Amino acid sequence: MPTMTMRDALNEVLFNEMRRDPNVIVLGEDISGGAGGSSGTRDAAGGIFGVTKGLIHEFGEDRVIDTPISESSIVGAANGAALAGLRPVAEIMFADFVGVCFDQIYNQAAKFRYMFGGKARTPVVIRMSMGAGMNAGPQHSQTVYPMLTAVPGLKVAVPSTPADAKGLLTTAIRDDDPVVFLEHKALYARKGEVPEGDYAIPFGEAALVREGADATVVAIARMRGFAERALDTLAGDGITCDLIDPRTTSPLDDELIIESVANTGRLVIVDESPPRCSIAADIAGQVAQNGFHHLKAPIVQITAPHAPPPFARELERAYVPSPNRIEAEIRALVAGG
Amino acid sequence: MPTMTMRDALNEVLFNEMRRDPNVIVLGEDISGGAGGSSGTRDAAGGIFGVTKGLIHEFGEDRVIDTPISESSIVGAANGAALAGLRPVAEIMFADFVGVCFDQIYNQAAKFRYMFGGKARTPVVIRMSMGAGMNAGPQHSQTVYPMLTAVPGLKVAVPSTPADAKGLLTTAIRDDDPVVFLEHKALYARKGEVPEGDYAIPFGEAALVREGADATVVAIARMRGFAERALDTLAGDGITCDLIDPRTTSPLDDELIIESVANTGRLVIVDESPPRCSIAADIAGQVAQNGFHHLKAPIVQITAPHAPPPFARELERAYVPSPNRIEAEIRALVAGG
Amino acid sequence: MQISRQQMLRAYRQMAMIRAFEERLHVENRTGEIAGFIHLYAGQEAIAVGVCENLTDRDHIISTHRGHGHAIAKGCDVTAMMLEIYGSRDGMCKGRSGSMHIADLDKGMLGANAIVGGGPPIAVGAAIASKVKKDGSVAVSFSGDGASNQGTVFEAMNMAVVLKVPKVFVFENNGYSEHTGASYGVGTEDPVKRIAGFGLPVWEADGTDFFSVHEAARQAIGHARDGNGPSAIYAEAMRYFGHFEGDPQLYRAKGEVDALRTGNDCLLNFRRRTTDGALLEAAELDGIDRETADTVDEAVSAAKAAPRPSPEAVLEDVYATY
Amino acid sequence: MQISRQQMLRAYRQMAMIRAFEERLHVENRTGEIAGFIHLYAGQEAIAVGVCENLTDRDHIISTHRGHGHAIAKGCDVTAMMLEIYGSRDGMCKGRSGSMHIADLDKGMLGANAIVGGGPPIAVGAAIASKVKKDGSVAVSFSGDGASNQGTVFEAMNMAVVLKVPKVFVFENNGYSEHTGASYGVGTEDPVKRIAGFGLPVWEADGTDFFSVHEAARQAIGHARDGNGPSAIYAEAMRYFGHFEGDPQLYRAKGEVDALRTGNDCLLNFRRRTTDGALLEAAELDGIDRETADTVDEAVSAAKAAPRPSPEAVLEDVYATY
Ligand SMILES: Cc1ncc(C[n+]2csc(CCOP(=O)(O)OP(=O)(O)O)c2C)c(N)n1
Ligand SMILES: Cc1ncc(C[n+]2csc(CCOP(=O)(O)OP(=O)(O)O)c2C)c(N)n1
Ligand SMILES: [Mg+2]
Ligand SMILES: [Mg+2]
Repeated sequence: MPTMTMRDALNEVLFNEMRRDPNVIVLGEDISGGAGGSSGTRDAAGGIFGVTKGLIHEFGEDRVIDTPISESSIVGAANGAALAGLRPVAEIMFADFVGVCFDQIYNQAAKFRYMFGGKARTPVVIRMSMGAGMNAGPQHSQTVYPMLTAVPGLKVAVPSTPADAKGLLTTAIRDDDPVVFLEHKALYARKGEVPEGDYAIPFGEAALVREGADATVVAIARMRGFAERALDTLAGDGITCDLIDPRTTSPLDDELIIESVANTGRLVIVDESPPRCSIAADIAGQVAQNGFHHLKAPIVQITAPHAPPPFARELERAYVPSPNRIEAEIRALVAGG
Repeated sequence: MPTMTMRDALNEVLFNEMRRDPNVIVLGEDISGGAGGSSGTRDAAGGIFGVTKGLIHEFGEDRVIDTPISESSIVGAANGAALAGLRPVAEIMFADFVGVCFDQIYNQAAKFRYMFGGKARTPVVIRMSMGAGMNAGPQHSQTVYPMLTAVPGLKVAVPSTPADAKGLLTTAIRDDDPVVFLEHKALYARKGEVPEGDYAIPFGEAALVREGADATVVAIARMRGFAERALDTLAGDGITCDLIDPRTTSPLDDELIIESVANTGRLVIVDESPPRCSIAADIAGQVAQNGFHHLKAPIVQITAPHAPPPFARELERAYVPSPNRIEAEIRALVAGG
Repeated sequence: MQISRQQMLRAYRQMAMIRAFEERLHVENRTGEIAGFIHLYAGQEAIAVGVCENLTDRDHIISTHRGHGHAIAKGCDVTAMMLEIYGSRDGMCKGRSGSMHIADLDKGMLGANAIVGGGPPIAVGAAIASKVKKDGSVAVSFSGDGASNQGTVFEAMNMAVVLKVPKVFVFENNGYSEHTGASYGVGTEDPVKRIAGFGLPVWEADGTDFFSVHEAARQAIGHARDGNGPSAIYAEAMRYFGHFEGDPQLYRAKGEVDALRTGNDCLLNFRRRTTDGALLEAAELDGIDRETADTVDEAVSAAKAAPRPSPEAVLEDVYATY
Repeated sequence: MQISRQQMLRAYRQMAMIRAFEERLHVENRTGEIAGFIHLYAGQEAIAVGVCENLTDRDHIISTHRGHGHAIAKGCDVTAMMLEIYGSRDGMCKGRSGSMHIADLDKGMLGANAIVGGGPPIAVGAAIASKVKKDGSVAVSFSGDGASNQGTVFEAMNMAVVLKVPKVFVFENNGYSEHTGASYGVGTEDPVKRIAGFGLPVWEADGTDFFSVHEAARQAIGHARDGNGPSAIYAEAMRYFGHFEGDPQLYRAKGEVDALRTGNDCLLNFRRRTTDGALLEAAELDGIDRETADTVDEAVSAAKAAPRPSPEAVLEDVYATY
């Protein structure tokens, strides 16, 4: 298998799907870049994280659409284009900007199918970069997937590896329901092996990344890698865990999680979001309801604090759950009995 | 104590606080109503649910501000007015409209204090009507408090009685942090006794509405009344429960909930929102983490389904957790051992 | 442009149908059988019909909370709509949408929309689809005077201009945004100039005159079909009923509506113009009035008798449950 | 209007300070010591200073992601800003905000704002406060050409007109919105007409000429102070650096910035105008250049030596923890 970055894996999927289906379009701010610039260079950006690089040259301006700064209209236009038969992939530069287009996500895209009596298809993908790790501060570092997961009618993908990014974005584009696709910005440059050719990962199927006996660890996006580091250390001390990466928070593979807890009896959830109404809380709640009798210890949620993501390096580092913290919490849980 | 509707209790607070403090203003769409109308009548609406009725006559146009349909600018203006020393009470007609002003709520109001180094005060109250019960359909019947509770820096009030409405709105207006104040539209016309004079209820103090032995029931807003009806029936069969109304979901009185579970060993949470990343999940998660050893049975979350609120009477009724369903779930839980 | 006899009869039928539908709903709503919010369009029929008579099923429109008129004008089935408004299982949207979200994708009707300002960005997307598919279709959004102040509507205009998509923004000033006068909420004294400032050609029309709207729409839609990009139509016509059914209308001068109904009604205007000019016979129009009344009558009877949704239907068309 | 010698010297000092601050950040950023995103304002100094020299601490401004210039012009302490940009515990916002959210409420600076279009609605609120408190203050928002297309900015203009509040919308067209030309993103060919369409008087100014901006701002702010309501200022001035530090600027013609720096620089323009007219001495301006360079130098040294935040500080100013 070839090795590539998550950025390149995503870029490859966009090329593949746009070749495969003339109804796939991409739109967003600086998605190619350079329109109206004095150098005359198009593709001057290719999306500010480079995920849409090169598309304009092959697919042209009609299908690779640079927009003004108008997120409500970007998502709104994607919604309308989907209702009219296209498969738009909209880019919202930072997930934090959901605040300026949330209506089009949660009241429009997410509701069309249900509200129109099951007759509407809304094959929209909304890609966003998310998360801390670049010291981008309070308005450019949030994860936002909890509030999106809360929305009935939306699907939410949170890939953590280049391979998953490829498989999930392929599925997202082919799905007839709206999908919010969250790319952790600290992972764009991470490399990994990626299957060649057509590769789609079904939504709602978590990855069982590691198997172990002492606890079930669920970790999302960047937290998966952090959990792996924690588990590497713990393995040295004979502590082993199931590590589950949900890959999509909606639909969520609660079955695999509960199955695992049935084996391990303990659950730790690692989530980069603040704690309230988070995915950590959500999974904890589901297991406390449907897997209670398997539990032999409290469910441990490891999350960011209930604060906005701060700017300074020391503060951001203290904000995001660290491998050390994950390790310590698992150790304490397992020691607790 | 005088008896009055929740609507009148809220209206009274606005009169009181505006008299008390010249910096309190109200703003929103049709908050008085009639501006620019052909009859020349002002106060033609008084807010579409009548909560701001009469204010314009006493406080005038400078402090009772009718706005165009521009929710981002309504909340944004409230934020700016707060930074400049006022205590604005903004009305967003339906809570569902958070989608068109969410940025000003979650990235601006909620973050100023923290992001500006602790030096900013943002005494904004954002009032919204929420919830099902009027067959207003998918875009006018949502509760939205889970995603608001998820936001660090916001406080979220969810009163269920006229007295609580009075006490909590008073506190909200005097608070130096931003408060989202959610008024359940099915409760506006409900009557109850309301303390006279100055009456403020501290945030983060739940009400222990009833005491019992078999389970702890936590119910929010309209669900409190439904839970009471369920408990009335169960009492006939000798099943008694603690009933807790959190009153504010942020801050949440998790202590009282855990204390109660320590006595009853069982927890049921009734929440009108869809299940994912909900307050039901949140509370379940907190108890599964911090009150686990008190639990003798699975935590039961009673929520709306993972669907938008539908329109037709039969569908909306099936959507909202009913007293019957609450009763049945508690009965099953207690019977389960 | 000359409009054929047949076109005129069809246009009148559409306007009369909307009127009959709305007048009847106004009556039926009082029985308490209809749930939720109802916003009536009566008085503004010439706008919906004047625009939509220039469109085919391939073209897209998106409407507002006040959507019955646009839906009927775009060819939606009146009975299926009535069933939806009554919340029947067999309604156009299975009873899930009610009055405020009626949609019929087969007819290119992308829905009534209960979020003010929600529609125009969506219609920009339908216009993008036209450009990508090169199918010659045009997308039209309808927005009220109140909606015209919502940020999303402004930015959608700019985006449409930037992308040069076949999109027509129809602005219907009916004098009020809920209980607030348009003269208050629309800050500028010249709303047409405000729209034109975005770089859009604007066609003004008399919203109580079908012919005026039809001609403006013909030009705007033709402009779009010819690949010249977006434009706008601005038309005024007051609504006859309250903002929603039940609105006491304290903001409105007594007699305002009576004067409109007798002095400047779009149906009477149409009748006068066509019969005075000997283009149509009064008897033909009377016949249409009777037919539309009958159709609505049958729709109401059907709606009252239609099957109700079962509680389990709440979970249909939901992709995942928990 | 005539500007006093003292005012001119102060204005030059402010512009020179911004320039020195930005040029130095451009250099320091390459050391890797500074975290996060840095957006430099150099080239546009005449706009921030031309506007803010008409304001006092009682007036409010709100800025953008490109906020250093506005903050300095409004009187924020340069050292405290530098400490913030370096993420020190003792920075203006305790290291929590970085470059993109610097605020100083005592100076009436309501913050840089990393959400494009976030500021103008907030400034409308500050202007409402002025009206309620009758304190004669004015609120000013700054927005770029890119921001001028965001719905929130449009609707804030309408709301300001409706409420007739003392608010000035300053539009700075610096030619680009990130990697996209203003001529692409702003659909209309006449942005001034688009603003004027909202019913706002618009003062146009040359964004590279302090005197032009100062005069436009004097009129707009005077208009607001006199109770005549909102207005706008439109000025063009290109930025000298990339959108953010690290931007390869592929969208930009080679030599574009060099031509600006030599041919149309706001500091040189000011110097030429004041020394040619014998209003100021070149030596005085040179002295200011040296002083500002020293101030920035000291600020950078202070920032590098300043205490770092402790991890526990993450939870300060948080009202509830879980
Ligand atoms: C985002 C949003 N804000 C407010 C409302 C409440 N609301 C519904 S209709 C309406 C007035 C709309 O006025 P206009 O656009 O003129 O349409 P009209 O009702 O006159 O047809 C308002 C404020 C809403 N549905 N959505
Ligand atoms: C809501 C939102 N959308 C997009 C961005 C990303 N972004 C930051 S600055 C910028 C360009 C702004 O252009 P302009 O308003 O002209 O200001 P300038 O950078 O030229 O000063 C963009 C797209 C953002 N920060 N916020
Ligand atoms: Mg109207
Ligand atoms: Mg710019």
